[in-house]
Amino acid sequence: MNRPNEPQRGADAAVVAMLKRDLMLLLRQRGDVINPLVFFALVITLFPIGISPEPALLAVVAPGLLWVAALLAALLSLDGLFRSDFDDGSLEQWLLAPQPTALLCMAKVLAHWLLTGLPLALIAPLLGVMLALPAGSYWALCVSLALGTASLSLIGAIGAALTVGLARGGVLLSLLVLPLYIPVLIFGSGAVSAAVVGSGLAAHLAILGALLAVALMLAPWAIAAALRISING
Amino acid sequence: MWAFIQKLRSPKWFYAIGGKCQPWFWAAALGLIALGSVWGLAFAPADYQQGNSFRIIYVHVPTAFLAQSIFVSMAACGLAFMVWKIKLADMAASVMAPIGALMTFVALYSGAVWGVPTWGTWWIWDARLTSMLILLFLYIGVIALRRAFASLEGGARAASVLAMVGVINIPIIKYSVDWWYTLHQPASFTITGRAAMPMAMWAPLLVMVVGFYCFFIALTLTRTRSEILRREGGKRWVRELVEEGADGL
Amino acid sequence: MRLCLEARQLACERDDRPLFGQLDFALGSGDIVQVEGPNGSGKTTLLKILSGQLGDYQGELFWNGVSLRQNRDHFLANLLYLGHAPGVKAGLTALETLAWYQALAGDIPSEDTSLEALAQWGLAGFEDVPAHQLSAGQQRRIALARLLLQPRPLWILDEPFTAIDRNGVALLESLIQAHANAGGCVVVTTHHRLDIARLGRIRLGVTGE
Amino acid sequence: MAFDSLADFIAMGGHARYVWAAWGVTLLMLLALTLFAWFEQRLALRVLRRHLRRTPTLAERQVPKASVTLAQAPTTQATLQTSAQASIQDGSQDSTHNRSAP
Repeated sequence: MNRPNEPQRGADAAVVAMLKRDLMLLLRQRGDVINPLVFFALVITLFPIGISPEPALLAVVAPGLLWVAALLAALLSLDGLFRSDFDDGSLEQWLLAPQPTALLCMAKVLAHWLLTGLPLALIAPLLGVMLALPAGSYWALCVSLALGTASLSLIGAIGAALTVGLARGGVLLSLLVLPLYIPVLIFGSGAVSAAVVGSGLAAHLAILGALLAVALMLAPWAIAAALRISING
Repeated sequence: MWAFIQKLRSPKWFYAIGGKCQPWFWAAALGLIALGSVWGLAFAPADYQQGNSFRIIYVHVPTAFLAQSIFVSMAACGLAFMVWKIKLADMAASVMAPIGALMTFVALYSGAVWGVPTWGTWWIWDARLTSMLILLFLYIGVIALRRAFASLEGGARAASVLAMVGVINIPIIKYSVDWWYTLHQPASFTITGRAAMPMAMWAPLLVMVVGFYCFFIALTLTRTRSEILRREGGKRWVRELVEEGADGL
Repeated sequence: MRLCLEARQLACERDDRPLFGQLDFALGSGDIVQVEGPNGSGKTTLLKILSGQLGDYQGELFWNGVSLRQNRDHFLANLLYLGHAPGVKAGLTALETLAWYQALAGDIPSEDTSLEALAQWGLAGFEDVPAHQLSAGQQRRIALARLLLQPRPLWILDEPFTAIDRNGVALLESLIQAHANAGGCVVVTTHHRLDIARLGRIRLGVTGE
Repeated sequence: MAFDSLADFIAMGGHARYVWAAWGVTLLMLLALTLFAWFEQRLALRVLRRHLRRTPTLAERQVPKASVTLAQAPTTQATLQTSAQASIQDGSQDSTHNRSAP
């Protein structure tokens, strides 16, 4: 019984288990997956009502509106990323796993992106039609959103980890995270505008990729540190 | 270097050192800012294009520089607190945040006012002003996060992490906003972008900038010492110090 | 194999309030220690320090002679910590939760041992029921099933008896006793009076009465 | 001197409102920060002195003692018996069946 215990399987098993668990949980609570999409569609329908249904005018602002609405929808779903784990005590347990915490955080953020970022990117072209987005830029919208929401999830997860222990963390989370979203928004909507104008969007996507690379490299450590801070209160 | 870090671990040493060199910084700040103000307002030549509204540069640039430098030094204090567990660094960081936020706000205000005579509106989406606005939101985020935690310790660590994340994002935000600005208004004249200024113009600016930095150091020393009194009240050396009667401020 | 968790001059201060100071003890194989003290005396904080979650303390902690700060991962591989909250996800079934915990800890998940552990804890028939349909006591039993499932020399249990009925308490006490006899070590906090033979005590919040 | 007269200086070539607004706010902010820091220091000292008056004795703060009584297992514990660990609480009988609530 008391021989020292060595983990037989490495971190990969833990990461896969974490990913599987999170995807299972999110798919079982459909609400968490559907809500951001409905919010995205709703916000998009507000703008023509608020501004004007005139297609020519909408086409001009469509890239920016789509990106801002997608960004806010992604932000909406971030609050629950760690909160449910924090409330039922499993966050405390997986922080104690002998595997590197940053890796497990990456698994959690990947699960979150797969079920919020990607669906937003897939539904965006449909909403682009409603905003009379010029043809030819739907593909750019989809790719830039898919790439951009990955960075948004990573950066947002830092804010979520910092505010998970706080009672009314939701509002503070958006205050912390939105300024950090601005570069992604600039190059994301820039990509779609470039596609609309017809000029090359490779540059924009390249920079979005670079932002994602930086986020992938630095965010997990910040998330792990933030979680340890929130757990110890 | 290591001995210096060891010294920094004791607020007692910092309180004494701070007390000694603090008056010098206050004096330097007062002198330099007074000199710079008179020089910049009255003696420096007016700009041939903007006329005298150009003199706002002697206020806008120093506050803008300080706004950025304070965030960087706050992040450095955060790093020192998280890595070397120097409590003093966190006291300084918690004191710097409001100063930085105020400097950013004043830089924004003076930049906006500067734009009025040339553009006729109070707010223009100039690249530098937009970056400054985002920096203000970062400051507010750090301050709000520090106060949101029930425990002092938790708030300190969370704010340090956010400051470090923020300082990595500042250059990224700056370049993406500059890129965004040139994309949308390529050939316009940026208010705060200056061609080479003659010496008569930038000399007072240099004096003002150095004066503002001295002001920041003096203010941080004073406020950190007050923070030490607030946080280390229970310690013996603080009690003895206070009981000796009014010590030098 | 000698396992030893030793604390030297352990002291902790939370928000300028000293919780405990100069705490020295050495826990070896076969030791069962109950951490006692009034509410707010720092019991949970002490357990968090011992389980390596909280690094903000004075003094030193050694696991088998090596400081905790050096070989944290090795120490965590030999620790089983059960906190206030059971750590059972409402959306998962008992089997899924246990499989997840085994994967996290690096064990090879085997369904039959999980089933057997759950059965011993009286959860036969509830293995595939999502946890939100189970009572708090049953959710606690899922967490306690890990005691059987994951053999670890050091157990740190924070209020494990909450929401547990009488025979659950008896079972847990026998498990703790059996673990100690087999050479393991248990640190537990509870307001319940433990019916255990050689029970060590660490009393916190003793202000010089 | 870039201006001919004081009145000209005040007028700032027509941009008086903007220059004095910007400078005014900045100098006001500098002054406000200085005064705030000054009063903050005095307040901190005053609060500390009042706190000291209430607790005159310079007793080191009450660090709650933690008493450790490990049950001596008959066989294996001998080797691990370090002096630090032997702080047996006086008066508490170290019986094997620790029935009585401490």
